Amino acid sequence: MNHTPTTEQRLWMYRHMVLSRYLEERIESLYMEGKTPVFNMAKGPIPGEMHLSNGQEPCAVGVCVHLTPEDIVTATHRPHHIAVAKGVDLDAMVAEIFGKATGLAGGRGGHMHLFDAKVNFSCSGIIGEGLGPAVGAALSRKLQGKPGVAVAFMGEGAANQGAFHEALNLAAVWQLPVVFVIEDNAWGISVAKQASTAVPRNDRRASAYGMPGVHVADNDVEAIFSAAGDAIARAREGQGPTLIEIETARLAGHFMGDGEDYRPKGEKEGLKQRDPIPRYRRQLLDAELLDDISDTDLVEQAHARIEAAIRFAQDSEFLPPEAALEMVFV
Amino acid sequence: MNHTPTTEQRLWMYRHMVLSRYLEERIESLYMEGKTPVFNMAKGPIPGEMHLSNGQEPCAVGVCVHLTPEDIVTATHRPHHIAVAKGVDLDAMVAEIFGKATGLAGGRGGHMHLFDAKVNFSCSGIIGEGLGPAVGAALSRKLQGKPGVAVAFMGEGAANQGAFHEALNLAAVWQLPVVFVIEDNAWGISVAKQASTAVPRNDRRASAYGMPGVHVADNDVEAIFSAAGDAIARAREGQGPTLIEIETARLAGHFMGDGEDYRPKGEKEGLKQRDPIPRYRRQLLDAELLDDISDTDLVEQAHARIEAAIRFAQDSEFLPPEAALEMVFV
Amino acid sequence: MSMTTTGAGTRKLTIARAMAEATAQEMRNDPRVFVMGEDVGPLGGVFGNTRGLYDEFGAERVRDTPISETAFIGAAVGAASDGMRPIVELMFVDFFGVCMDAIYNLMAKNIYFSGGKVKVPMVLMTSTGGGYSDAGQHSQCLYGTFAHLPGMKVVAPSNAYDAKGLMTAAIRDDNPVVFMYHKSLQGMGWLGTEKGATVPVPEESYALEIGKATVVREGHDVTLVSLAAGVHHCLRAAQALEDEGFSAEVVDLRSLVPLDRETIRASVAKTGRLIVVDEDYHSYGVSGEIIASVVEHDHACLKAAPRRVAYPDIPIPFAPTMEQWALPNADKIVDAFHQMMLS
Amino acid sequence: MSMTTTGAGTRKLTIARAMAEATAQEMRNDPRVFVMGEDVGPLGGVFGNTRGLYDEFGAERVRDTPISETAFIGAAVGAASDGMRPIVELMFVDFFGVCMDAIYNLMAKNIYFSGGKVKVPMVLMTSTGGGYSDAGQHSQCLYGTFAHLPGMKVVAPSNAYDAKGLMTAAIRDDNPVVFMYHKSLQGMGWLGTEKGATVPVPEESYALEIGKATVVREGHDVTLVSLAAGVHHCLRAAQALEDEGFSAEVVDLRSLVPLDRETIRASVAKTGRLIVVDEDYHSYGVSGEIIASVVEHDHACLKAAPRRVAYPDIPIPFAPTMEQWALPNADKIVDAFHQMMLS
Ligand SMILES: Cc1ncc(C[n+]2csc(CCOP(=O)(O)OP(=O)(O)O)c2C)c(N)n1
Ligand SMILES: Cc1ncc(C[n+]2csc(CCOP(=O)(O)OP(=O)(O)O)c2C)c(N)n1
Ligand SMILES: [Mg+2]
Ligand SMILES: [Mg+2]
Repeated sequence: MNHTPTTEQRLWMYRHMVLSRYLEERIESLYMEGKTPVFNMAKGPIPGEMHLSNGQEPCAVGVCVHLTPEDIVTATHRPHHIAVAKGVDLDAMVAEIFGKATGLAGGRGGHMHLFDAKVNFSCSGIIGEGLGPAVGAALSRKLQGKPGVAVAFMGEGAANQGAFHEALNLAAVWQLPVVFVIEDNAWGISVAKQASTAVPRNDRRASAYGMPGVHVADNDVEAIFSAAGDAIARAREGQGPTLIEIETARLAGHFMGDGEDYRPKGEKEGLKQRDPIPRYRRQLLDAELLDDISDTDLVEQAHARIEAAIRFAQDSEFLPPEAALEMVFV
Repeated sequence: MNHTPTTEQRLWMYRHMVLSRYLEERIESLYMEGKTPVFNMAKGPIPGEMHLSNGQEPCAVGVCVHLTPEDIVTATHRPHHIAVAKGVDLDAMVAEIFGKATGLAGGRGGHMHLFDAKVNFSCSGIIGEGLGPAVGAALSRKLQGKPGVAVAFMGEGAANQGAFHEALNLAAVWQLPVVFVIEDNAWGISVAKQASTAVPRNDRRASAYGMPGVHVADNDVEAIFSAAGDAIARAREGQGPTLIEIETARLAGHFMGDGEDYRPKGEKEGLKQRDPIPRYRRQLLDAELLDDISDTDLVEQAHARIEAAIRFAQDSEFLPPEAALEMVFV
Repeated sequence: MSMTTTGAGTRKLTIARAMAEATAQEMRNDPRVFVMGEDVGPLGGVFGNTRGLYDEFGAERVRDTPISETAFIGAAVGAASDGMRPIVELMFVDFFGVCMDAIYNLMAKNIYFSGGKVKVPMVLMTSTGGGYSDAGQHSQCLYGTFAHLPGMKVVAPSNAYDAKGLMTAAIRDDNPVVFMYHKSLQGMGWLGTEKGATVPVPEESYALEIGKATVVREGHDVTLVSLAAGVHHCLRAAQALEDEGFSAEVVDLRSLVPLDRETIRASVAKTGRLIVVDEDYHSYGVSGEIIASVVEHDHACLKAAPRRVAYPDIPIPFAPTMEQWALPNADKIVDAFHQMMLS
Repeated sequence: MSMTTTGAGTRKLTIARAMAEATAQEMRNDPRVFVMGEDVGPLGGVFGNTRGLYDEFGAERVRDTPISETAFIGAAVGAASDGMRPIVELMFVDFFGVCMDAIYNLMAKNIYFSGGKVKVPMVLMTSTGGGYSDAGQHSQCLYGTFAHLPGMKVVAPSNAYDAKGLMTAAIRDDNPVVFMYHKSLQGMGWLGTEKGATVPVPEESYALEIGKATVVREGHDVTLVSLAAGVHHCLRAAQALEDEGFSAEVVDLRSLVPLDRETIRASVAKTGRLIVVDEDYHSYGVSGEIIASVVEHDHACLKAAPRRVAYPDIPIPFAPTMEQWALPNADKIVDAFHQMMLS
């Protein structure tokens, strides 16, 4: 067991939370370019749906800090924080979000379809779709005798999709090195967890597959670190899959443009007051692992890195339109 | 709670087990007509796949004895015992199995697609497909304020299909009057339960939906009666769904023509020695609810009823072939 | 642009509003009608087509579901077979793969399997179409996919008048009807809006017969056949061609199943030229079917080879440059006509 | 009947055996190849196409799965993207509805979504076809359903020689290939056997190029286009027509994606007549696509209206009387030709 992060891990987690958050803040404002005064998804430099992960960074960093590039991650329609933590090439990722030739897929995928084979990262826009592939990647490693753990992220809404059940059962029957991570932000678009889910906590569903189920409360970075560390170590040691549910927070709308009228009054403000990034900053400051100067440094570096990625993306060309016809088959 | 069947219920269950068994024995031999010496599924008076339920009769009678025609049952690709116990019109059912005009669907459905709206029975050839409809029928009753419980039967193999998870969750979230009954015959075609299912017993999966899970061992008619009685009573009282797993036995191959080489040596012989029908007969004889004379009577009546149904089917015509074009839409 | 909106008043509605209005009217008249799906409740549907229903009819009859399409579409079939008339929403047609068994093996076949003794009066509403950079899992039309499989009616209106009439008809139908609404026609500001889809709609309830195509513009030089968003591309192309001195007839299919082959054939018999416009994938879909339906009836009616302006056989790319290039549009239709006249 | 089986020896195999042999040979050569599916292990596949593999390669490489198609097909995609070459079985194509998302949104699109940087070298084997009274959820072909959706190759052999060569090619392909094998051609005694499918097959490994149709019989009065079981109906019809003094050319498509339009067009250019034979549903499928592909290329090449002998747009009935009546067969093809000559 591996309950306490090292200083280096703590700072890594903090840094990647900041990086992810700043990336999203910038995407948020760039996304709105061309979409005012009348919001139209098709307009601006970043058209289409945009699912921000603000508030959910602890889930990404607390898990991915334990992973190497060889480990596999499948993420969701809300992928940025996880991509950042998994080490996806930031330039190519941002360029993909802009749809540019230099993007991960030359602009064919966009924000919901980020594939970086170098760090074994992928995501998809269909709820629960990443679970089977994570199981299969883990099987691949087992068959090849190669190291590697697969982590499948999903929202709490996905835990009611049939794919969840099938994938967890299969991973358990075959005792594969997979960790299933549920980011419980309490909402699936406008539907509250208790209106969609027959149990208050999805970690309880682990027993239906004879696998350990772990719950992490309160979006707590280090508690996530600890739970994920255990689960990933178990997987690496051949002890099979684990299910983790993390109580996290969606600080933005489901996607940009979401009016969020369905949220109870005051909920969002409350969540913002518990924003995990200032919380973790405070924790690190209190522990004297960070001071104002090093924090400012770290934040500035994050900003610089993101600005560079955005510049890279903005300066890149689009593929010629006919490139749409390529890469259907290789 | 309703643990002990009345004498009438006991005899009803025994009679329907006998009726179902005799039906299947007759179907078994009729099915083989035209299929010897070379077995070809397309040949004979009953072509196509044939899934016998010999050995699984306790599941059907122990549950359906609690039901009225208004209650809804959805069954599987192995439906005969359940159809018999639910009171499906025997003449029309056998005629459907023969593909005749007088069949439940004029021969359009066949053995895997038996629909008798009068007793709210249906079945299907796709694993897990009946679960959603059972939930929906239960919802329908709730919305209409009409009485009625829906029972969805499935095999233990179906408990690994995504539909299982989704349907159980939905029934639980909406607290609907549904009972999910798993007939665990230990095999899904050639795949043993332990090779497909991460937990030894599927009733444990009920906790993933916050519903009661009940296990019935040893194909025991009266234990099934008791468990189902409880569950159906709970459903009728608005207390929501229940999951029941019954240890039962597939005394025949998966379908007719199955070589069954995958079965461990002696397994089938062992199961046949525990054939639930002679067992229950013995139990009733011992309890002096039955004697040799009344048993012979009962068996003869069953035979007569089945022979009448078979004669009805055999004497019936086929629909004109062009009728294939009808009933796509009503 | 002459939209045949018989009986229309002057009040214009979007398709989203027209669908919601038809649903509300049926719900008022028939307690068996209810609505299920993801975010159809307080949110009013991601694409606005259940807006207002939750407030009027409450949570029992307008039910938000878990993300469990197999279960709730299967449940709709069970409820429909039990005497209810559910309207169920598959948020994007692109998600059909998680629940197609419930749709095509269950919803579409139970009437047949029961020899007509079980009815399945339900509506499956689903959004189609791209053009706003939602990429390959949120932009498809899949018209051909649904129309190919027997046992379900399939409609896809191009304007609010048809949408209301078809929605009413779909709800009243004892057979399952797949109601495909195109996002760019919904009149949701955030998706852009095809103005031509927002047309006068009578307040009172009315039903349009399912299975009738309509000639939305008459002409004699070429027949443009399309559905949903494609109809508007055709109308724009027809306008452009008129400016060049050609007269294009535009057929709005409205329904894919049943398919009104007579109306198409009659139009092509008149014009002698056929262009099919389809935002669904090119091969093995709507465009092939329409062309085949014409030539198998009369192989000599064509003065030129028929053409299709369809989505290429590629997943839908995110980048707007690529996506817009791949989508059908009026220019491509005009081009296709020019090439037809050259050859 | 002249089957173009270049290089064939004299040893005849069934399609089932040919598929298993190709698989075994690839598994011997390439440790990345493995097999997953329901009952593919000790049972050897319900349709015999994995027979012998479990004994030779063991439970790790020939894996029986739970009845969890979404999970194990999704897992195959994950394994393929991670460097393996899975062969995965969907027992009956009719079950596609429970797992189509994994197939068409995942397997078929990941190459594109990754800009070609992720390969998906996998084979999805699935059985098709009826004729033995297995009713509406176990007898479909669904060729059009799969061929319509971009991103996956689709093959459907009519004989064991092609089956082996296409299976080898499919396994070696870096793209996902859907391998549709028709039950009546498998050579499983209990399903009846189309004798013409069991042909000489070389022992050594060989691959056929995916995407090439083949003229299996030459003729000049009419082109009969089909695939899989339909090819044998066409060959019988051609024989019957020969007895009447007509000469029919038979094109075996072998592959639906890519579709070899050139071979079809060349044949029709020669014969001037076209009949498409398809056991899949009539509308919005293969038959429409083939006809459209011919006339959009040259609307004047036809001497008569093209015809289709396809499955009607109905769920497949159980009763053998109704099913046999609905299925394509040689008589219907001969009839279609007669009507063509009359009109
Ligand atoms: C199979 C499927 N059904 C529905 C959707 C539409 N959809 C996109 S995101 C979403 C909510 C997901 O909720 P959750 O899993 O909790 O993730 P979150 O958005 O909260 O991160 C829904 C319903 C989808 N993409 N895929
Ligand atoms: C979705 C789906 N997958 C696979 C099949 C093929 N199949 C038919 S019966 C069966 C085994 C079912 O096992 P179980 O649920 O235990 O029922 P049993 O046959 O033992 O009664 C399988 C795999 C199917 N009909 N549907
Ligand atoms: Mg959520
Ligand atoms: Mg079983």
